[in-house]
Amino acid sequence: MTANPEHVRMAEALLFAAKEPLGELDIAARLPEDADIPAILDLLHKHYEHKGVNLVKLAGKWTFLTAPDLSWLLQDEKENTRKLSRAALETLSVIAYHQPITRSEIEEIRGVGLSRGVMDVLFDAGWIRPRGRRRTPGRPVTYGVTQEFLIHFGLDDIRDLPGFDELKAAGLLQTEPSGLFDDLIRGDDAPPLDPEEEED
Amino acid sequence: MTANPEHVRMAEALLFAAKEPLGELDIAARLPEDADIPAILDLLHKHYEHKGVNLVKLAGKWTFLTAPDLSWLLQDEKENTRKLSRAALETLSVIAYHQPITRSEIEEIRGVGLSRGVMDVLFDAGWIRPRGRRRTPGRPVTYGVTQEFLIHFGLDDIRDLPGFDELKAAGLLQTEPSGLFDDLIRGDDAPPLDPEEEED
Amino acid sequence: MKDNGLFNVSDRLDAEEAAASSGPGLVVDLDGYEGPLDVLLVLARDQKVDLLKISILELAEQYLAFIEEVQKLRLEVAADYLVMAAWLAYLKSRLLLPEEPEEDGPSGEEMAERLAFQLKKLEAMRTAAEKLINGQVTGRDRMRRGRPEGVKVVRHSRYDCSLRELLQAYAAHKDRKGIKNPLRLMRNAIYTVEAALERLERMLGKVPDWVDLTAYLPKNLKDPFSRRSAEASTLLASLQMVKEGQLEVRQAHLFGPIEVRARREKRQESEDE
Repeated sequence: MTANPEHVRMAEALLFAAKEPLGELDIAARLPEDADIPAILDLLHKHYEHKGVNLVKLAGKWTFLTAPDLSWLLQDEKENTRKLSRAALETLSVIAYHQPITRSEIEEIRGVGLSRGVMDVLFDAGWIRPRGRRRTPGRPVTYGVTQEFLIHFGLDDIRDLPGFDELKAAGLLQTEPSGLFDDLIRGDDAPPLDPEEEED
Repeated sequence: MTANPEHVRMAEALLFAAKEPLGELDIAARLPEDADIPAILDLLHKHYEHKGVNLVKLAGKWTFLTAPDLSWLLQDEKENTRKLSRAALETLSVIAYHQPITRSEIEEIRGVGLSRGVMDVLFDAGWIRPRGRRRTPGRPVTYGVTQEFLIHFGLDDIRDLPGFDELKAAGLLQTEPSGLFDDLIRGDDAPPLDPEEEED
Repeated sequence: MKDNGLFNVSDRLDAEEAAASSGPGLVVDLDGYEGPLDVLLVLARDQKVDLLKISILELAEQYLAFIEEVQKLRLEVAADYLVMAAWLAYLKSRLLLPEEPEEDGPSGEEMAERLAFQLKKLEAMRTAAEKLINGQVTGRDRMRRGRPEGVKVVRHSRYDCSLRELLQAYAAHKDRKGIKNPLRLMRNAIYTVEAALERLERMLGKVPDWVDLTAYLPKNLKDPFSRRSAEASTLLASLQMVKEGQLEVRQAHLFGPIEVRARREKRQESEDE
């Protein structure tokens, strides 16, 4: 550990003033060449570990955030913010779990048409972005979530989204999924399902 | 000094998260009743004194700002502030040092009429505000500077203006008209003005 | 009046000083000045003494010469410059002539002092403005936090939504829609009909007689969901193979075990393939 205290001060100021989380390369680019970035970040991380703000790594980048146990302090004046509509919330979750996904795939999954406003709201919130195009007829645009999405929801990686079983275990699913094979297994007289129907 | 470490963490989180400087009352309102706010602030102030980020008192309120010696490092984070014209900057200084001051007193000190645009720019920036009316014929409006002015220019109090005490001691901050060109312009003695101001 | 940049104040003053020191006769463009007091201040600086000690007489002469020069060049001179010229000419005469004791108003000396004081005040404000703008400006010299969470309003989330809400929305939606739209994340757990078919075809040749269908299930399925999926897919695969004439299937009694075996005539063929 050879973190020069002056370099630590610089990194601290940079991370504090930055409008976005900073990657180690971003910090290295602004500090003197001989600065030992990992040692500096390690030191800062440890230093702020038990403070009111912590230095945390989000989406592979570093930023100061209020200590999670103190977030309630900042909450009671959040009422100015708007709630997402149910449609927007559901669309956002579908995109997060299925990205990259096209508009028509979202509609297919949700079983309803997507009104223009819903995507606008999600774009406005800075949570979704166009990712590319499907190599299918019409080359439809695919969508995915943004880094801001990860930061907002405190995820380091999209793969950190809980899987289905975890959702169930966390009580987020009130009922068991209506089983795919229940009929088949319980009763012989049930009509066999066409497997192609389930695989979208 | 009886600053509870948990209270210190809470104040630290609040001050980091706040978008505007926080007054001691603002902080007290969110901390447990038994929190010793001055002791907490004193402790935080000392703790951050030599760091990349300092706890600073602006306009009587507290905020974290990057250390002044590191400004060279943070060129990219500079906020885009509108450049003030020389006339606007000079007018702003005259108002700050002489407040409360009327429009015609500003003109007298600067020796030139005040174009409408100048005051507009200062109002727009949120740096000046009407303070009241003079108890003189015509009851002219007086102007003063705002809290945002103090915050923007890094001042805790109006007395922290550069050279304020010396200028005041030298009598250079009086707003009484010099009566200089009266003989020529008005030809007769102007009625003696009562400099006392009436706060609306 | 010209609007010079906020940070150019000192440049501007330097330029004025340079111009002023090269003699008033050369500085004839009034556009650069903010009124007669501004001209006087620039001229006064030429004397390089404390403004309270300058020679107002000299200053008055300089100003009058300056205005005369401007007029010679037929440049338009605003009225206030001329008023100042008239006033200075008057002051000059008061200063030069012996004071008459019975005269009203302030003496020439007093007027000169007041003028010097007013110049001093203006200069003080110019210096102050410069110091103010060269001080520690918040957002320029000292930065605020770049991403404040906000105690009042949360800037980074104009739309408020917690992870829990997001997950709940997904789970609820999933629940509502049932299995018609399987989750992609479930697919790993699903034992597909294709996989069951492949496994059944591969293993069939190795077992000569009736065998419980469950024997063909993969052995490594711990998760009950995956196991049920495998059971169903294997049954579907067996029915498919019956349809293709590769397999025979029987069930001795209701809810009894389902047994399968390869059709004898087909066994040979499938081995050849």
